[in-house]
This record gives sequence, structure tokens and C-alpha cells, in this order.
Amino acid sequence: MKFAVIVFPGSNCDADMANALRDVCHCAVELVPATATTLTGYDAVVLPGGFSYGDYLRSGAIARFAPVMAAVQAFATAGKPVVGICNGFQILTEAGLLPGALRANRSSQFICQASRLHVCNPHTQFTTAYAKQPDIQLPIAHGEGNYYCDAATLADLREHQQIVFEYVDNPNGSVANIAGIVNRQGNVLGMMPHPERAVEQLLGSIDGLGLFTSLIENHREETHV
Amino acid sequence: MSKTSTLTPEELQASRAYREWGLTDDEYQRLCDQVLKRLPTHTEAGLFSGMWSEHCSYKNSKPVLKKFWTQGNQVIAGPGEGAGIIDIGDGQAVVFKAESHNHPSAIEPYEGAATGVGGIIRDIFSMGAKPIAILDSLRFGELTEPHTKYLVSQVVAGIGGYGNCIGIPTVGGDTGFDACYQHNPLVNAMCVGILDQADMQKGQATGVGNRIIYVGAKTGRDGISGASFASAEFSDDRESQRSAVQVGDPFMEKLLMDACLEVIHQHGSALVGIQDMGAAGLVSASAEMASKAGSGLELNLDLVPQRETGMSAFELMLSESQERMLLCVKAGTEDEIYDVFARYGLDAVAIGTVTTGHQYRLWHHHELVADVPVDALASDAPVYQRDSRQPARLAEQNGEQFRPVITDAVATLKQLLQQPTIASKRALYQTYDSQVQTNTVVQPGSDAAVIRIRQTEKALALTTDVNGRYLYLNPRVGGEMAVAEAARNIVASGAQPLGITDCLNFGNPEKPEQFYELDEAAQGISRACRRLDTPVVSGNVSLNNESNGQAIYPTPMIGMVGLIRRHQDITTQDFKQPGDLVYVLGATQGDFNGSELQKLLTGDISGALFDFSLTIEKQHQDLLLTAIQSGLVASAHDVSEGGLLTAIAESCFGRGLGVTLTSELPAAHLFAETQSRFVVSIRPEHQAAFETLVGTAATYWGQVTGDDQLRVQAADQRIQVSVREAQQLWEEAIPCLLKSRD
Amino acid sequence: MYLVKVTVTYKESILDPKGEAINDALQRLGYHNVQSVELGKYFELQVAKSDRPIAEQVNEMCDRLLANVNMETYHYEITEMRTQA
Amino acid sequence: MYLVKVTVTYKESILDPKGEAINDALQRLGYHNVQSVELGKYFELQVAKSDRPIAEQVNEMCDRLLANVNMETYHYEITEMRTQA
Ligand SMILES: Nc1ncnc2c1ncn2[C@@H]1O[C@H](COP(=O)(O)OP(=O)(O)O)[C@@H](O)[C@H]1O
Ligand SMILES: [Mg+2]
Repeated sequence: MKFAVIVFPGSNCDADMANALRDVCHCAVELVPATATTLTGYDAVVLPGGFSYGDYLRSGAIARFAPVMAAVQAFATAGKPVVGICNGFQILTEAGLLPGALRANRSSQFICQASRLHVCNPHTQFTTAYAKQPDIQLPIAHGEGNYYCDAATLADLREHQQIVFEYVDNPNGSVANIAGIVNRQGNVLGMMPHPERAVEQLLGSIDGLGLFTSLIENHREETHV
Repeated sequence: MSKTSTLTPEELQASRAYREWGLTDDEYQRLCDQVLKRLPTHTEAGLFSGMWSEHCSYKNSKPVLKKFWTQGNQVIAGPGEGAGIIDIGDGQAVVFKAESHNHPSAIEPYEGAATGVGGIIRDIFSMGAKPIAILDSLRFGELTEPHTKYLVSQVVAGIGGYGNCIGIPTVGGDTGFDACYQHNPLVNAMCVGILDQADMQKGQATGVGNRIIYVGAKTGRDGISGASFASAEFSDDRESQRSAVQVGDPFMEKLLMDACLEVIHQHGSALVGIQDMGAAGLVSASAEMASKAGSGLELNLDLVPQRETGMSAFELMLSESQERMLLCVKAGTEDEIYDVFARYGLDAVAIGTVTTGHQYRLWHHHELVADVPVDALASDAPVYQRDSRQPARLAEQNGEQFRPVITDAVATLKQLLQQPTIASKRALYQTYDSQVQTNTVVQPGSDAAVIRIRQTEKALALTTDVNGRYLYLNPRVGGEMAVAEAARNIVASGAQPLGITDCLNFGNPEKPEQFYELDEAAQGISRACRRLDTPVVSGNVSLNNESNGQAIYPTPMIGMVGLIRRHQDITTQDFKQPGDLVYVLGATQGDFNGSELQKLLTGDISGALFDFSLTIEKQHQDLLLTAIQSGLVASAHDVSEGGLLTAIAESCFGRGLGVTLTSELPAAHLFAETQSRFVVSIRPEHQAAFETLVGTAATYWGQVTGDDQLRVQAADQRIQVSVREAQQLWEEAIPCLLKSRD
Repeated sequence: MYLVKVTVTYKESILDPKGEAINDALQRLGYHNVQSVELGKYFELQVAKSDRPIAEQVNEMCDRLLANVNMETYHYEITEMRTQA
Repeated sequence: MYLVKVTVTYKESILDPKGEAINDALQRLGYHNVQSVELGKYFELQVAKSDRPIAEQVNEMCDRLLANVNMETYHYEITEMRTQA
């Protein structure tokens, strides 16, 4: 399975993501600059964390207009998996690929800590590995991770099981404790916590591995049918 | 466009405007008589005012810095280079340096702190190293003061704002509070990088005809030395609209860092030298590059990318605009270099050339505005041997130690745990991304941070430490203790100490009492460095930390790096499981002068500092490190502010475990700050091996328990407190103070 | 040439944590008569004349980039500037 | 009750990296007639009447907290609000 990790100017978790995918999950990975206009040849696209364009306006607001985003849009429309982590999630909401928006944390401060999560939908292609252990711990590190959507959107998200990760102790004020969601089709995932920071026991947790193994496993099954 | 007026050499001499730029009459005279043998131009005098400032020339501190221990087989580059470099085997090296941004942070705490971080990062990547960690060492006034709350939150936000954005984890530091820092907060930042020795850079401009390339942010009137800025000689009519405050642009720096590292790694044959632009901006960077190489240099200032109109040569050369670098590249390779920077969307412009001879020449608007010997700028600054006099408070000390009366040790412990200097700093470091780059094995909250080195079994331990109170009572011994404490934190993490960087935060060196403190402290630091085999490889001096004639405590921040041989040696301060045996390594005396307890009980610190032995220190550190490397140790924590009981409580907090201990000491001694001690826990099966190794240096105190109680039977009283309750007080003290409305 | 001043604030129903933090700080400083604080962004743009009506362009720039209309509202004020020689 | 609107912007000659980044983005989106963008802060405060002249208080709050006068300037606009029952 071959991953594209998009590098926006100011991305800073791109290398971490590539390391997790390559060194720990033994997948093919390429870092793709934001100036790229096509994503053919990849099986999945990851928008990594960081501060694209400095996040100087709103996080993700400028990155959403990067040249590569048209290709990301097409990739998503084609039903292929797109994952946005942290800044990647912010970019996906700004681009309209996921509903809602991310506001400044309730504390109005950046928060870096371990956070307990509940995997509320273990049936997406990103979460099947969590079916037996839906309570996990992943690091968060963000200043604007406070998920917002209006009541109608929330009802919609609930009705279609689009809420994938929920915080146990809501650290940032997110509506309905939302930490991660998928789009209606289930192929675009956005989440604030960092699974790529939790793939080695040496660094404290391997709870993030499930996300990558789910994706890889489901891709393998799909291509073998 | 406003026209900037320039004084003629004669006008400058007559008006003595140079005084406002920081040049004294004597220095001006020296410049005329000895260096140039003529009157300097307006621009030339400006260049010298920058280069002969304390910040660039160390004219007041050089005689002191000479005393530092800088030797050791591990040292690849010591003081003098942009940052220190130490060998860590396998062709790799660790590069580190610390820098103070005290004055800018007092004026504009967010940007002052942010640009402090930005500046020290450039020092590291300009050596060819990839920055892997940031630490911050902070001192503020009492946290009950509203202004202190503001400063703390802004400074911390500024440090996080820069480090988080650029993607370098901020993994450690230290934070203290004392009234003497009320108007002089200390904001010191340290950056650590990793280098393949083959990529090591020197900031040199060699090879006649080679080109000088400017990259990064455009030059504005930022940070042109405060004093000179206020002078009317070179300003237009809109003075009040201007400000010397620098604003950080971490996004720009991220691009600049990545692009420079790409040039270093992939265009090494084109690159001759690279240097960051820090204090005294363009003149400092370019003159140093030429002087180190013994070359001449010519720059055309019209080519410098400019953010503002009408800038004079003086302003262009002395601007401290952030996020700029200077490269020297082989003639003919310019396009290759431009291409790299263009991909990152950065300005890169050739602004000059390496020339024959040793002159430094600047052209501006087709005029030769400066023509001076390059060494005069870079190496011929005056050096002052300041007078030294022991402050009266030290001469008058008697040998008595403060004798606290502790009737309720639990109450005392609870109060101590809530003192901001001891209380948990989680509320602060939690706003730093400490994990980006996914190498952080030990995050903030233990003795030292630990960063693994990928593709090896090695890791680095990092810490910053200093206790200004000890130095206030005895600058020399306090200096020794600062180094020893840093080393203790490194060793407790399972690492061999490698070397230090420092920020010497002191008062006005022209006052003999202040100079005495600086000089004594340096000797203490040096002695400890020699004894502990941790040479000084880099550092920074911040003087004149005074207000209303009152200086801060002498506060030489020590940043130390240690090497962990194997992952399995990595050790943290938390007790690990019930049944583990608890030992105290090192003896405890009634050492209370300068302690947190003395301050708590008397409101201040006083008396003569207690004794300290570097020999015992070294013994205990060696014992602990051997025990850790032999696989005998479950947890280790150094004993510092607040003494043993505080250290024991902190070891309980990590995993919410309790302890049941017995001690022959009276309860008061559990708060003594005797040096050279550790709280160590081990698995029961290692008891025999551990006791054989440590002998009488360590005493058995009891066991780790699974319940929530910290119990100590002291000689004179029984102490029992809920771990959870104690932890809550410790964790909530700083957030409560920050939020409280009075 | 136009001078365009844009303010962007959170929609009313949305909590503004930074505004609250500033309110807290003002209370700490003793300004107890401050009832509420909202923090928003302020943009000052200089825009040259073009074929398009300026208000239309400003609206579009706000909708696309300067504000996130899911959670923010914007106001602007356009004034024509006298051009210098 | 007063409604106080405060805008805070950098003084001239201070680098405004955020404004520049936003200008760059607007250029990439094709708004080539945008000449410059400055980003500042916008505060909307509700302040109850007190013994002190309101303008004096606002000035003081700006000087002490809302702006850092070393690098920023501020402007404000005070309007009296009709109080609701
Ligand atoms: N300003 C800071 N930034 C980051 N980490 C900090 C800061 N202040 C304290 N810490 C962290 O908090 C922990 C406790 O600090 P400290 O009390 O100085 O420890 P010690 O006494 O063992 O040196 C350490 O892990 C330290 O790195
Ligand atoms: Mg310690």
C-alpha cells in the first residue's frame, strides 16, 4: 500500500507520519509537496499536522487553497482514503471535505498531553482494529482543536455514525466531545489526536498503530477480492 | 520617502552622538587613534558601536570567560563558534547553546521570548545541525503580582508559539520566582541539535571572488539598539511611530531552516560558509565570517532586501531583523543556491564578494560609506578588567545555619509543595509541543528530558538548572552547585554528563560588587565543570539586569547535555511499583540557608551558604550512574529545592504510589537542601547487588506501597499524608495563582 | 485606491474563550464594570481600483479566506483614499 | 452601558508576518489589486457606566492590557447603548 504524505509549507509532522508508516508499518510512503497537481499512483493520502503557512489566519485557511488540494478533492471524490491529522483535519474542514470547524481551545492555550479517547465507530476503514479495544490513549498537541458544528450538522453526524473518536475528558471544549469524524461516505477521516506519535512503546504508547493497521488491512482485503 | 541625514565625521566628533549608540568617549578615541588613525564616518562609528557592544565583543566578561574549563576529549568545538559541538560517537555530534532574551522580554514578553527561541535555533542550524529540542529557563517576580502573571503567560505563550510552529519540541527547562526578578525577568532559551560530523559548518568567508548571499526575511528597522534608536541623528520626523521591538516569524524560520539544511546537505560543494544574523545583524555576521577566514569583504547595501524605505547604511548594518542568514558560496554557484531558496519561497540575493586584503568595505548609494580593517571590527574590541569587591552582605555573614522549628511536618510539606518555585510546572510546559519529531522518550516532568537518536540505541538527556539564591549567599559555591545540580539531573536520567552551555545573568559589571559576583560564579562553574568533566562549550552573557539600582540574584543558568548509551538505561523519577525498596543516596545535614524552607518561614533568604564538596558529588553521581548502567535502578530523583520530603512526594506523584519509610533524621531535616543526594528505588531482587555497590553512601528507608499514603516515621514525629491530596496541591498551585484575581 | 477595514468575530452563539480570558484579566486589574469582551480579527487592506465593484470583491475575499462563515461573521468599511502623486 | 470597539495594530516599521502571509494568499487567489494587508486585533467590550469618564478608562485599559504600546497603536470608538429592561 502506497501513501502520499502532503507537505505544505509549515507542515511539521510530515516526517513523523512518514516514519510511522515506513519504519513501523512497513508501507511505501512518499512526501508530496503542496505544489503537486496529481495524486495518481497512491492508495491513500495523509494531510499531516503542523502549522501550514504559519496558521497565521486560521489554522488550515490558507493551505486549503494550495495547488494540491484540487487533487486531494478528486482523490476523495473517487472514494479513496484521505486522512487529516491535527492541522490536516483543520485543512479538511476549511476545504469543505469535512463538516464543521476548529476553534481556539476553550483554555485559549495550546495543549500538549496524552488524551483518553473512545472509538465510537469501529466500523470505518480506519478503525476496525479498535473493535475489541475501543478505549485508547493518544497524544494531542494543538491550540485550535475545539470542534464546532451547528445542531443540525451534529444530528447529521450522529445519524450517519460519522463521529469516530470522542474524548473521555474533553480537553479543548469540542462540541459533543468530538475528537475525530469521517465524511458521509466514510473515506475521509479528520482527527485532532496524533496516532503517528503513538506507534512505539519506547515513546509511551502504541495505541495509534490500530489506525494504520486498519487502513492497511482493509486495503489489502479490498484489493484481493 | 524620507531622507535620512548622516553626520559628517567632524559633526559626529563634535556632537558626540556616538555616546547614544553605546560607544564611550574612550572607545571613540581608541577608534580614531589606534584603529583607524582618522575620524570614523557616521556609518563606521555605528558599526563599531555594534561590534564593540558587550553582546558582540564580551568586553566586560572576556576576562571572566577565560577562566572557564573548556577542555575534554569529547569537545569538537568550544566557545567561539556559533554553538558548542560534542562528539557522541558513530560520526555524530550534539550541538547546543543557550541565549538570553531578558530585556526584550521585559518590554514585549510574547515577542521577546519568541524571538529568543528563534535566535537560538538559528545558531544551531547554522552549524549544520538539525535542531531536535528546545529548553527554557525562566525567572520571574513573585507570582502573586499581577504583572508577573501577565509576564508568565505571555513569555510562555511566546516560547510555545515559536517552538510549536517551527516543529521543534520544547522538552524541558526550569522556572523560578523571587522578588528580585520582578522588573528583570530572565528568559533564557537553549537549543540542541544533532549533526553528522561530515556536515559541520564554519561561519567563514574564504576564497577571493566568492559571493556573499543574503537569505530570509527582509531587513527593517527592528531592534536597532534601543539607545541609538532614540537618537534623532538618523531618524525622520515620524520617530514616535517607530519601535525597535522585533516580531518573530516562525513560519519564515521553518522555511529558512529547511532550506539552509538542504543547502548544507545537498550543495555542500558550493557552500563555503554559513552564519546566522543575530546581535548587530549584518555587520556582525559578515565581519565575523571574513575575519575568521582572514579575508577582505565588500558589500553593496543597495542589494539588501529591505522592508522599509529610506534606511541608512547604519540602520541596514545594525538592524536585528529576525529570520535572516548569510552564506558564502563559490563564485558561479549562485544559481544553484538561488534555486533551493526559491523552492521555499525565500529571498536569496548576492550582496557582496570576498576580496583580497583585509578591508571591510560597504557601498551604499554608490558611495563608499565604510572602509575599515575587518579584524578591527571582529577581534580588536577593547577588553575591560573591571574592579571587583566583595559585597558587604557576604563579608558580614556568620557561619550559623538557620534552625527551623517544624511542629507539623505535613503542613510544612503542603505549604512547600505550593510554593511556585517547587510546584508543578505542568500548566506552563503543557502548552509546549514536547513530542513533535517523535523522539521524546521522557517528556517534561522528570529530572531531565530524554530524546532518542534514531537508528541507534543512544539517547540524549537535557536539562537546565541554577538556584540564584545559593549564588546570592555565595557566588562561587553557588556556581559550583548550579553545575552539580544540572549533572545530578542528567545522571538521574541514566546519562553520562557531556558538557554545558550557560547564560550568565548578572547585574552591572561596572559596579565592583556585581563584577565580584560574576567573577566568583564563573570560577565556581569552572571548578565544577573540571571536576565533573563537563566542559563549557558555548554560552551567553546578559549583564545589567538591574532596576532602581537593585540587581537580580546572580543567576548563571546552566544547560547540560548527557549521553545515554542504551535505551534500557533511561530512568525517570517516578516510583515504579509497590514493593520496590527506597534508598536515599547521600547524607543529610541541617543545611537551610538559602533554602525554600527558610524563605517560606522567614520571607527571605539569609546567612552563609552551607558546605558543598565536589568530591562527594562526583562519587555519588558515579555510584548512581553505575547502578543504573548495571540495571539495578527502578527510579532515581535528585534532591533539590524543598529537600527530601519534597523529592519523595514528587516520586510518588508520577504513578500515584505511596511509600512507608523510616528515618533517623528529625522532621525538620527532611526539608534541608544538602547537596549531592538522590532518592532511588530498586526492585527487591537487586537489594544485595545495589547495597554492595553503594556501600554506606546510601541508606535504606523503606518501601513503595500500593496505597495512597506517604508515610515517614522521622526521629521526632510521624508524617502521613494522602499522595493524591498532596499532588493536587502541587499541581494546582501555579494555575490557581495565575488565575486568581488578587 | 481603497482603504478596506474588515472586522471578523465569532457568531453570537459561539463561545469566545480568548475574549473571556481577556475579560478575566481586566477583572484582575480591577475593571469590574467590564461586562463582556469579545476578541476578533481586524484587517486593514489597501486595494487598487479594478473593473469589479470593490464591495463585491471584498465580500468574496471575506467569504473565501478572511472569515470562516461556518462560525464567523464579518463587517467591513470601504473608504476611497486620495492617491498621492 | 457603553459599547466599546477597539482596534489594535502594529506601529509602522514593525514586521507583520501574518499580514504578509495573508496578502500572499490573496495574491495566489488572484486578487492582484490588493496592495497590502495588515492584521490587527479587534475587541468589542460592554462596559457599565461608572464614576470615571469612559474614555479615560478605555485609554487606560488599552495602555495596560489590550495593546502593548511599545509596538502597537490602538483606536477606539465608544457608543452609548440603550439599556434593556
Ligand atoms: N519553563 C519550563 N519549560 C519546560 N519545562 C519545564 C519548565 N520549568 C520546569 N520544567 C520541567 O518541570 C520539571 C521539574 O522542573 P524542576 O523543578 O526544575 O526540576 P529539577 O529540580 O529536577 O531540575 C522538569 O522536567 C522540567 O524540565
Ligand atoms: Mg531534578
